[in-house]
Amino acid sequence: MENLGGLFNPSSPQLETMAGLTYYMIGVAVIILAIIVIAVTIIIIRFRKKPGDDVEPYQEFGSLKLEVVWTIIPLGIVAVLFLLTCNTMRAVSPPAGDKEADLVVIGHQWWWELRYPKYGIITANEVHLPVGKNLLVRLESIDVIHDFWVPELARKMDLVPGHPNYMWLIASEPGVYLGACAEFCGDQHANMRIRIIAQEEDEFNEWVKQQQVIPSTPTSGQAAEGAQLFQDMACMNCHTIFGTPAAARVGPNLTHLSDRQTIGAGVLTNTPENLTKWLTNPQKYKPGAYMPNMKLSNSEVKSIVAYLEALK
Amino acid sequence: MSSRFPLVPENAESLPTLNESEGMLSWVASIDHKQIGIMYLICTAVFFFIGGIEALLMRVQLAQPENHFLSPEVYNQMFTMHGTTMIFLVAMPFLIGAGVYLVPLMIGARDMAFPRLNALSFWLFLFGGILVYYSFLTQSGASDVGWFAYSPLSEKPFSLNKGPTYWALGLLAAGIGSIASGLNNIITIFTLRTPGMTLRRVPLFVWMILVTSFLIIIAMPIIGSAFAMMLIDRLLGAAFFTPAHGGSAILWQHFFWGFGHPEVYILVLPAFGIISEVIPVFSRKPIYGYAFVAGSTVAIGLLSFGVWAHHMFAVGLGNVANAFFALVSMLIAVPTGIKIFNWVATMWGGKIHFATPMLFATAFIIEFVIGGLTGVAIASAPLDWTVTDSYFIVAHFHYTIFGGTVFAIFAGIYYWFPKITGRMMSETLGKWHFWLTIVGFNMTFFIQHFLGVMGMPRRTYTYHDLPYWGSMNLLSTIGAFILAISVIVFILNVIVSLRKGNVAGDNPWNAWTLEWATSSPPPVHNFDLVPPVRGRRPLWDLAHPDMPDEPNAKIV
Amino acid sequence: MGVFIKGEKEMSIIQLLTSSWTLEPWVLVFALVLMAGYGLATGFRFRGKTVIFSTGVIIMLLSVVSPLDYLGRHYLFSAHMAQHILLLLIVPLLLLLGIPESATQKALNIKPIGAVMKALGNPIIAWFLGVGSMWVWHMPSLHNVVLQNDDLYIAQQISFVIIGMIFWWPVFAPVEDRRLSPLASTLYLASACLGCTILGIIITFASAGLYSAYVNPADTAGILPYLRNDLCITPGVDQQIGGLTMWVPGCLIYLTASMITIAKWYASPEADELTAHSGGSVLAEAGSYKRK
Amino acid sequence: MMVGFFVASESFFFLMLILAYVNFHGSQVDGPTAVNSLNPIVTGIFSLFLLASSFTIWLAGKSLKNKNHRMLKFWLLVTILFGAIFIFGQGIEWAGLIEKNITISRNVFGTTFFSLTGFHGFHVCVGLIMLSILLGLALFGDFKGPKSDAVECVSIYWHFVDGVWIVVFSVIYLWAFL
Repeated sequence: MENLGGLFNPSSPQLETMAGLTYYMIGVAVIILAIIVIAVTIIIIRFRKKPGDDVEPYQEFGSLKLEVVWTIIPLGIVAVLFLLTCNTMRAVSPPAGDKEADLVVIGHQWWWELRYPKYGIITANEVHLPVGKNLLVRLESIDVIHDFWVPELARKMDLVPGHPNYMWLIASEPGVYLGACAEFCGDQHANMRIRIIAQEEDEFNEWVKQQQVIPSTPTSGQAAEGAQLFQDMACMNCHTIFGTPAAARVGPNLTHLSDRQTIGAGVLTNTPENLTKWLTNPQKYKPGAYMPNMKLSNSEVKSIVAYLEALK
Repeated sequence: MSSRFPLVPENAESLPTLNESEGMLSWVASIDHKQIGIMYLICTAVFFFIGGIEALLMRVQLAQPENHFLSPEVYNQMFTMHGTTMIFLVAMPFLIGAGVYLVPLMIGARDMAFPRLNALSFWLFLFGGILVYYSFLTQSGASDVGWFAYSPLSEKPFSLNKGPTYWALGLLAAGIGSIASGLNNIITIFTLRTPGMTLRRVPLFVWMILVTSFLIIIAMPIIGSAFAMMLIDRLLGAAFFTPAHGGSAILWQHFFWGFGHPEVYILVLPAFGIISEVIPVFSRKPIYGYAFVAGSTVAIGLLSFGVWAHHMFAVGLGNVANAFFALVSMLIAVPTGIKIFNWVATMWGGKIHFATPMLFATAFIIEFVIGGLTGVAIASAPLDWTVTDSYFIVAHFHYTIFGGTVFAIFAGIYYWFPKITGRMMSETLGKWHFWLTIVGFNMTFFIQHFLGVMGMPRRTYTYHDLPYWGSMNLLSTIGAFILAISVIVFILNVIVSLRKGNVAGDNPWNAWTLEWATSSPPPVHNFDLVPPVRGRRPLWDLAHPDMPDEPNAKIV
Repeated sequence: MGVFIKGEKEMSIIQLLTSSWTLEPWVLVFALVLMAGYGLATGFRFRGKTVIFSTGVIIMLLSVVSPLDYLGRHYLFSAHMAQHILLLLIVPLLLLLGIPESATQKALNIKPIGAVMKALGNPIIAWFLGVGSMWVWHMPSLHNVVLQNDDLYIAQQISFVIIGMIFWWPVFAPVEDRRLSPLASTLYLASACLGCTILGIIITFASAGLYSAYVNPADTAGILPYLRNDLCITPGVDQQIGGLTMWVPGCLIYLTASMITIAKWYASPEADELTAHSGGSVLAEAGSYKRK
Repeated sequence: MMVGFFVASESFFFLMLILAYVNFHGSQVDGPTAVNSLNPIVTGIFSLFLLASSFTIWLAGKSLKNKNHRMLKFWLLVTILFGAIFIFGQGIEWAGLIEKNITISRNVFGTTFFSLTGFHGFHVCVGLIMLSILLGLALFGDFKGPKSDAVECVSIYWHFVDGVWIVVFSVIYLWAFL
């Protein structure tokens, strides 16, 4: 079951309650379905027309009693299910009140900007969180409607431009949880993926510290050329790298790119080779994405890769 | 025997009718409800094939993870147009067309109340559809923002192609068409019933069409208005739905689903009507609890306007709103359940003749119940939070719209084909068609429930190779092709039966409603004589003068 | 969740303010007048309808003297709305159903009353009164004034009951011939439902604080913290609950009512129009066909 | 009856536009709003013409009933005139706003205001055309009376357009200045 993922592998208290509700619902559904199916089967067996028997059956027009019965019983079921629903709703998404968000998720076509206001960290596409801590997440969007969905951890919640939403995010086990945008948001909707990396408290703090350092720009060798190219080419018109003039928000913040597991919101795993491929022609791997093919020469690509890898 | 029938009341001005000798013109210029009805059916069939091909293309693309069969742009156009086509250009016009063909016959009328308006609404629908498809010829292709066209994605800055504009225009036109036919149906049913055919005796199909028409004339203006605003936004740079300029992205969703959910019932109520005609005839019993089947329809109709926000549980309307909408959405299950139970009760104790129409009707009950139950499940907000916009939803609404509406449509076609063409459809091919449909349909869509729960989002042109995802999708794709084969068998059946099906005669199924009291196909003026209507089953009363319905019918 | 909050609130409130049973004299007077009038009209004979009628009166009393009133007046818009639904839809319906036909007939035979009821019972007027009372009394400016002014407040509540009765009259008038035809009354109710649905929608989705009086009320009973913090009824939530209360339960009442009318309609026997329309002779020849 | 249901259906179209307006009425917009850019008095006066026209078309129907064809023509003419005056008033208002660079694309107020009044104005124009046709027919001596579906339908439609305006006016103008 676990490796089926999603509701089959609930990995947070909230999702467990939701899974519980699901089992109730499906249970009820199956029972009702069974009743109907059995009835129909009996009918098919018992009440089919025998050949040669042309006498009309008894003409029956209905019975008030039965009608009442199968109006009242469903009403009862609905009532119960509704109460269950209300319970779960309160358990799953308790009102946020006016607390400050621990994590701000901002949807872009087609990647996620992530900000930890309390630590002053800005990153992209990979959420790190401490196991067992309930994070209040604020969801915004700068362009179209997206939807934050990590099937094994939490409810869906839309990222609506001009209408910030709040939700709770918590993981009970350390590990990597895959998620994706669930509201159709354009060409690359399919490749707008997010990874939740749940870590033990100390690992997480480690990560925070290491994110907070502003990497020094390399001064020699290929990396330095790469740094130069990054400034000269259009890179810095879209991307941010702390400690350099590059400070645009169109594309993901690349300050700690080398620490991330994937490129292009989950299109490629983050290895120097893949990074090279990606820089040579992003459109090949993410057609329609806003990062154009910069027509870089191989050497240029190499040096830029070296630079990005050197950012530590 | 016909001489014993009282004369049909004069109820429509005599119409300038063209006879067959004028060839195509007799159709193009026709204002005869039967010809218009048939044209509706043919055009929807064409659109059905187009939509089906789009679906197949999508399934091919999804057959494997990381497939490059279609580019994302094309894929997005495909699912947008598939949804739009199946909803606006297939299901809805088919049911309207069936209504246009059958309602006057069923209530013993000469024609619709406004024959010319009738023709107008057909042509509006057709050219609306063509306009939507014309957008494929524009340089950036058809609309690719989904049939729900959520703003701001559908707005200027994010989709500069002309697709959505054509899309909105075309659907606006088609929508006006359906409003017209809705009005036409209402007036027809209210004013043109033959003597004795009171509103409590009209066949249930007519009841359903009546309620549906009311839904249409209320829901269609809503979306029309929304389309108008969207066009104003796109063409005049207004700011209804663009948050960047102070508009609201959620407003569109409210408008769209304010129409969108009643639309669901516009699609399914006439289907209920068809089923409520087919099941009694083949069970040789009157419908069980006529009053409750009809009444529950009204209930559904009224409720259907209070539930739209269950499409928006993930938007963040707040728990209170969600809870209320969840409640009302679940409530709709009750009247729907009443219908199901009554159909089952109708079959119970009958002597059922399982001809193809009845097969489809029986399957309809099962498939639709599955769709309905998953519907109740996702009406519960927290459950919806996990599965909405996932393949679970895809499975759910295909079980309601295909397993419900389309199955009913097939049942209806097999049932009324003899009346429309005068020839029976082949039972053998019919059975083949039926079983292929069952296998293909369930194979395609049942697996998708699991895909959704496992976390596969909708509307994605590709997916990572996660455990089981590839195989499950492949299974679904294979099912889709079996479904396609079944449709081919169906076309074959139609063609063959048109050529050399057995001659049907007036009343092959030995049914009880008025449309079977005239020749098949019916004459231009529908009836020479209308049998006396003293109950819900005039032909039964004629055949069994010793035990007419009405005295017993008081039970309910 | 709305339901849950309400359920809990009622209880804990009753613990919190057993003191807040506001027993204004005018309520008793009104109730007594009603009962007395009813007694006179029916000649003090006890029958089933009497039960219905008195239930109506009792519910009215409760909804006006119970903490619901206190809350609705000082703290929660939602509470006010619940009371509003009770007074405008439930109570009048019960009262109307409680009135026996004979008495009504007598009353209507008296010229002026008959004339008045004819005028007020006119569906269009009744409809506009019913829906109008929803809209007018909930114009934010007016509602805020009402909450400050006792006389207006009383007037409002009485008007609810009376207008409510007028509204239901075309559907459930005790006398058959004053009622609308079933289908007509379905339309009547459906459109009325729509009328308050729209208002409900507007209130529900409007930005919080539509009714300034409820945003931060003078916490005379000292339960505000409890409401706001423990039950998390922020003004926004409160307004949503209120709007939805007007909308969903309101509409469900209309819906049930129209279902009932339709059911009645189906139950009633069908007249044989046929003989009326086409010549009986033809039918006589339809021969073997005989009606029992 | 037909027109009745048609009008009912139409009213939902406007209902949506009005709801859109209401929805944004609350939100604070920068730039022009109803309060600082509209003049309820002037428009109110023009609206009176529209209301009056509703009355005159009723008279027209009445005079048709008692077969008074001269009065029928006269009242139809008056109705058309009043309607035209109203449209003229709308034209002036629009021109004024557009001069002040308040357009449909300026902000949500512009968007909703112009769409709402625009669609209403469009309906009024359609009504005017139908009325003119009626007048023409009347001049050619159609409508023997006492009953004419055409006249009745058009007048129902006209009353509807009028009623819509009452709502629109109170929502846009009165509410803003309440």
